[in-house]
Amino acid sequence: MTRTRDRAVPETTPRDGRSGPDHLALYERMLLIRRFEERCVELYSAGRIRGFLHLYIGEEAVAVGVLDHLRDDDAVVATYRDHGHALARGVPIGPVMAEMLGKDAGVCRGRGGSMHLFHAPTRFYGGNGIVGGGLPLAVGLALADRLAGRDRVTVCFFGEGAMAEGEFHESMNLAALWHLPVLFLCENNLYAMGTALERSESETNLPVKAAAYEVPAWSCDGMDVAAVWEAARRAVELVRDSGGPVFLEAKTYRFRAHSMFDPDRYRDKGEVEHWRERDPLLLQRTRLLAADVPEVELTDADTRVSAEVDAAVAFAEAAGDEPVDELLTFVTSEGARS
Amino acid sequence: MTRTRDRAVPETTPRDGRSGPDHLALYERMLLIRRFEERCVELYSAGRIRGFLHLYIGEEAVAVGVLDHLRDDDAVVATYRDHGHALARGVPIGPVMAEMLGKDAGVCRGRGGSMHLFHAPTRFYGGNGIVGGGLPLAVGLALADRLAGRDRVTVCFFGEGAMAEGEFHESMNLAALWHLPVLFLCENNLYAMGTALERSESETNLPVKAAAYEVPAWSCDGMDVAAVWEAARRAVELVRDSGGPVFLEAKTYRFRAHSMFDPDRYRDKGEVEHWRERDPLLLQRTRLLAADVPEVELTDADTRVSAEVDAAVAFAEAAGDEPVDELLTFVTSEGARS
Amino acid sequence: MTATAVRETTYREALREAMSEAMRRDERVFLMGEDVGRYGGSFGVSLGMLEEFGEDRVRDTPLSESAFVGAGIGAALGGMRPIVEVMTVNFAMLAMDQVVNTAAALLHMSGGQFAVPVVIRMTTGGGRQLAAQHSHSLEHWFAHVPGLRVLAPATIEDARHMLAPALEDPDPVVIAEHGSLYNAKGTAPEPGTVVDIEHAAIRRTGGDITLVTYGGTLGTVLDAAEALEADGISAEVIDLRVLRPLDSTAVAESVCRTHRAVVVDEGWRTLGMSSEVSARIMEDCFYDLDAPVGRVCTVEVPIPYAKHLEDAALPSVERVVAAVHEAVGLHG
Amino acid sequence: MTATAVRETTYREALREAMSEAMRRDERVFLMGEDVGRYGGSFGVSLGMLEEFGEDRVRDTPLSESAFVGAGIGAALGGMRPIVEVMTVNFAMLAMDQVVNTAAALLHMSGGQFAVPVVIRMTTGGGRQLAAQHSHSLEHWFAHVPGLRVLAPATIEDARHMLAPALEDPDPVVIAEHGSLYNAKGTAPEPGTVVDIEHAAIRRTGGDITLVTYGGTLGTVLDAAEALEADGISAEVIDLRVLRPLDSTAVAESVCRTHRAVVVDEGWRTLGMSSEVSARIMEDCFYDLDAPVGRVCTVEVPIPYAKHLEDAALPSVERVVAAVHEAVGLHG
Ligand SMILES: Cc1ncc(C[n+]2csc(CCOP(=O)(O)OP(=O)(O)O)c2C)c(N)n1
Ligand SMILES: Cc1ncc(C[n+]2csc(CCOP(=O)(O)OP(=O)(O)O)c2C)c(N)n1
Ligand SMILES: [Mg+2]
Ligand SMILES: [Mg+2]
Repeated sequence: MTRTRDRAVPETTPRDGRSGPDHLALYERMLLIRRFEERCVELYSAGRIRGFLHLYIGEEAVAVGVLDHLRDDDAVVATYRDHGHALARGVPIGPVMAEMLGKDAGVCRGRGGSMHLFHAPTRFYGGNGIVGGGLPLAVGLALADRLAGRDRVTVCFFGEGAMAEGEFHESMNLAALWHLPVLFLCENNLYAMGTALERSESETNLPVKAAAYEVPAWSCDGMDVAAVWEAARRAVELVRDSGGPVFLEAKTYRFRAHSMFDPDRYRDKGEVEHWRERDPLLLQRTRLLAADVPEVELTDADTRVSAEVDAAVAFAEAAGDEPVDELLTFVTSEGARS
Repeated sequence: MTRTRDRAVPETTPRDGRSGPDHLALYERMLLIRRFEERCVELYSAGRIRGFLHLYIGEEAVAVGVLDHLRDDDAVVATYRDHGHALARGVPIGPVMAEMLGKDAGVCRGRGGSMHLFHAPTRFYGGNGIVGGGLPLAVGLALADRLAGRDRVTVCFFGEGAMAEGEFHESMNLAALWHLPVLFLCENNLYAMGTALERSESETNLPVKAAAYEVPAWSCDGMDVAAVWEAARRAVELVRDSGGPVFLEAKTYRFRAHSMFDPDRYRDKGEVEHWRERDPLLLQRTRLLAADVPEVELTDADTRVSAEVDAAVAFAEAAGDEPVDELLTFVTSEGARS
Repeated sequence: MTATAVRETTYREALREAMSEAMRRDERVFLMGEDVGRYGGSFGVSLGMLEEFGEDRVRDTPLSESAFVGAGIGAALGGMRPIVEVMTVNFAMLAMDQVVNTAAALLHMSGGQFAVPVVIRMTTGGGRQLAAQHSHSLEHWFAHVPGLRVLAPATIEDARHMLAPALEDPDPVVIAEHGSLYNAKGTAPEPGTVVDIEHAAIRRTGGDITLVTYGGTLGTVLDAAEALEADGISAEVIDLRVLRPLDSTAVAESVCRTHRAVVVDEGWRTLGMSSEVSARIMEDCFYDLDAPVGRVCTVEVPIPYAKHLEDAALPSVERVVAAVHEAVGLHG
Repeated sequence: MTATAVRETTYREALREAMSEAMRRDERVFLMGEDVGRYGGSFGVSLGMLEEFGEDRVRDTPLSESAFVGAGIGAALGGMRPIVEVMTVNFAMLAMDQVVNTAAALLHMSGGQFAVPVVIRMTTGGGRQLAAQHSHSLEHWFAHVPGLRVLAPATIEDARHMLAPALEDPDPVVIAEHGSLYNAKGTAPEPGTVVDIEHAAIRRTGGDITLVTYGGTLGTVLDAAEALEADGISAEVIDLRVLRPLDSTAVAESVCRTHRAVVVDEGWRTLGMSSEVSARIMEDCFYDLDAPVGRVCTVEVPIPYAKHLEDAALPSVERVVAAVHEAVGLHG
């Protein structure tokens, strides 16, 4: 964990009494995301999923490690690469898969698709197709909490590419200036589509950028779910206790192309292979086995997860289409209005 | 001069062989701006100037101290508070005054007015009414120089309030990433309209913000023209030599309200009085007298300047209006086109 | 002065009263924007409100249009009822993405889960010699976008009473206030006045031609109607009031009666409000029209500073009168 | 294959050839935008150009739409001829201020001193299940703004040959390329082909009705015209090509001949391209019109992801045919 600013990050044990993460549970959650997305690739190839599909494969440790620390009443803002965040947040997998297929049983009735998962019961605010677009939203959610005197936390995920957008700057400044409880969670996977970090930012040490807003900022190994879990625990606690923002960078990597349309010409095969050696599932599996967790428990987890994904696909496939005559419903709250 | 980053700012004597500024010339140029704007206030009260009028009074040392270092082929980008920059750059005063009055002899034929002074012969690119709007423009001008292999410098003036805009962030990053010859010149007069710096920025040490882009950054006393001159000399030389950007903060103050519409309710009278004691004209006058410059030279300067302003007003008043049937000229280069 | 006595007020004060009333009534309502607090609002609209409501609820923002508009949207999602002031429509372009891609789209895109009850106010229009960058009339860009409601109060009554229903609207509402109206004086509306944010209003009845307008050009059009009276032409004047959803019914009802129409607005002609109104009249009243619908808009030029050039660019009584003469003269 | 042999190409390749040719011919021309270099362009348009021209002239930018569009404007002022790619019109909203307040206004505002020869390319439109935020058709917002020229190449020929005159234009030009056209196949234009960027084109002649469209819906409209032939209706199809300045003359000439018109575009109906075209037809052809001008546009809804819903939202052959039937049936 690279600390950037000389700030008091409490070196405490978890507030909720847990002495550490439930490593097997984290493993299983990551596996669920992995299997879910592998199935999405199949469904995409079969033409069942269309449009843009941005896979989170390789980055699972981030969403899982971070979101384990949220309370039910906390909020999450994600990006178009949002399946991992949705599943880690506990958005029900069946309706998520139905959304991927554009079905009426989808979390958004099939209107949002892969990039726009929303789920009010878990306070999951998307799913945003505009890079950086979710940042001001997170600031506003936190502002509402501040004004209402609530100690809720809003976690906002974004890629390192988004940090070049003006909205990153404006949002960091607002959150810091108004001391709002936002966890800015940068998933630094080194590329924004085909643009490597060093071609996107003059300062590639990202916490330095956040610290320039007087926001406490540090980094963690985003491939190791335990490292993420620990870094995020402190971050979430600091946000909740101080009521102010924190910036956490998770250094991670996407194993797949940017989207299904991306021929992935800009990365070296060797680089990808190198990172695959640090596959978060592999690392966690190794950790579990080293801690004498019987292999069968891992196999069981895989079985459970596969069954869950199967059920989700079955649920989604069985679902209907939203009737076309509901196209105009919810353009406004009163329904159709021209 | 507060240095922020540990960078090699050359501690050299001026490249052009000058051992130091011509203090009397700087004084006279500041005085010209002061008298010009005092006359503008009168003309505004008389209804001869309309719209927004943003006065530079109190900040004269900045434009004068900085622009003394530019070559003819360098470029300037300013803000709506641009009379000082235009005059310090050498935009002819008559056509500037004519522009204030909306006359056809104005630098922009009376179409731009106070906020939009432009002048191609001196490469003076405005005059921008959108806070932060000139920053990307400056980056682009510098990019053109880089691509053409020219060693020109582009100076971009903006207020501390503009630093909250996303465009500041995007522009700093681009200039640093592409190593472009822009001098980012922040005129920190502590207020953006009625918003004090500490209500606008979480980090009020402004060079720290610039340094987060890996841009060399420092501050100077913006009330002392000699301090500005020296700080800007190094900044301009560094930009020209390195080909990359520099950020310079001039700590200054506006003695008048934000614009003629501003009742100036948000500032303490005492604060304004305190700053008036450091009036750049007063400081420079004191310096000159202390250096045994005969008082008559200062009086002569005032006489010359007043005559220049009188002549400008006479020129402007004598000028005609652009014919209404030319309204559509220059909407596009081919002239009127609907 | 008793409660029922006639009271003079201004458009500016009416807006302020509306905001103050809303904030007294509902603690979820707050105001934020550049210089709404200590400065008192760049056009003085919120003067004194900081003192009454404190800096949490009259919140000065940095110059960060995209982020504070987005924060308003987020705060609305978080249960508040924000009034976001974007100073002027000129700067609202910087926040366009948040309004279009988040505020307007969220409810539908989320399948009905997330409504965004935010109110976004801004000054619009020219006429004060503020030159090209500060004189835009772009409120019709918002009126293009499904999911938004766009209001243009042209009267003191609307300035005073459109805000309450706008805040009650569960969806995003954009309010465009023409800058030259702030000093408009008039009688304060009766207490208890209620206005809707659905319908256009007939501001003057007439039988020969329908003049359709809104916001800053209502005064120009009423003056033109007055002048036309002298020529024996009786003009009906419709104030659209609501730019989205457009009350085509009111327009059609009038035009089908008068058989002629001229649309007046301060935007550029091509693809401005007048083009839509004209197209709708064509659709709704084709067989009742005696002449093509006329349009009087701002000349297609970045609005110049010089007064004589700005005057030449903006819609004027003379140009409205001339357009009416043309419409009436043709097959009259 | 000899130089004169018929050569197959795609819209995408045509754009690439146009850019490469321009860059070979004029060293002031360079391309910049998100992922134009190493990625090869988000839609593959600039694939291979980095290799030929190097990273200075095929310049990948960070995600900073406002700054790099503004930098393009600045570079144009500095003597270059930049082609700025903004990936899609959806993200162009973030750069709107630079385009409207600087690129479009500078020449006039500076009294003729500073022309801005920048070309800004972007993908537009829906139809690929990209949902609400990635399916906008907002090119008409640019077409509203004096000082800009706005092009919408709908054919391979225009994709190949509109760029050269756009780069020769001393003023800012926006080019909107419909995303569903990139894969369109066809014959490469003859070498030496020159197209103008002033006029609309008649893509199909007919005598019963004029169908006006542009860009992504040209194919739909041509298909509809084909289908109408079977019903005995002969439709003329006009491709606007240039959205600003609008070639009203070509439209009027046709409509005055056919007496009927339907305008088709993929924007939302209210305040979209069709409203202006309809209003102009009213102005130019009122006495020649036999029926009100019809409009077929995208249903006013944030475009949904699900295919059946997206299909229902977008203009279709069926809806065009129905609108024509209505126009022809009425007082036919
Ligand atoms: C404002 C905006 N510009 C461009 C795009 C196109 N785009 C989509 S994702 C992406 C890369 C974003 O990279 P990063 O923020 O690092 O996230 P990652 O995809 O790596 O998770 C780009 C350029 C967009 N969606 N929004
Ligand atoms: C984008 C934008 N937002 C708001 C405004 C209104 N405005 C004009 S000047 C100003 C304050 C700018 O302050 P600063 O950058 O510090 O410059 P100063 O006026 O102090 O020189 C504001 C808010 C504007 N012109 N442009
Ligand atoms: Mg990334
Ligand atoms: Mg300031």
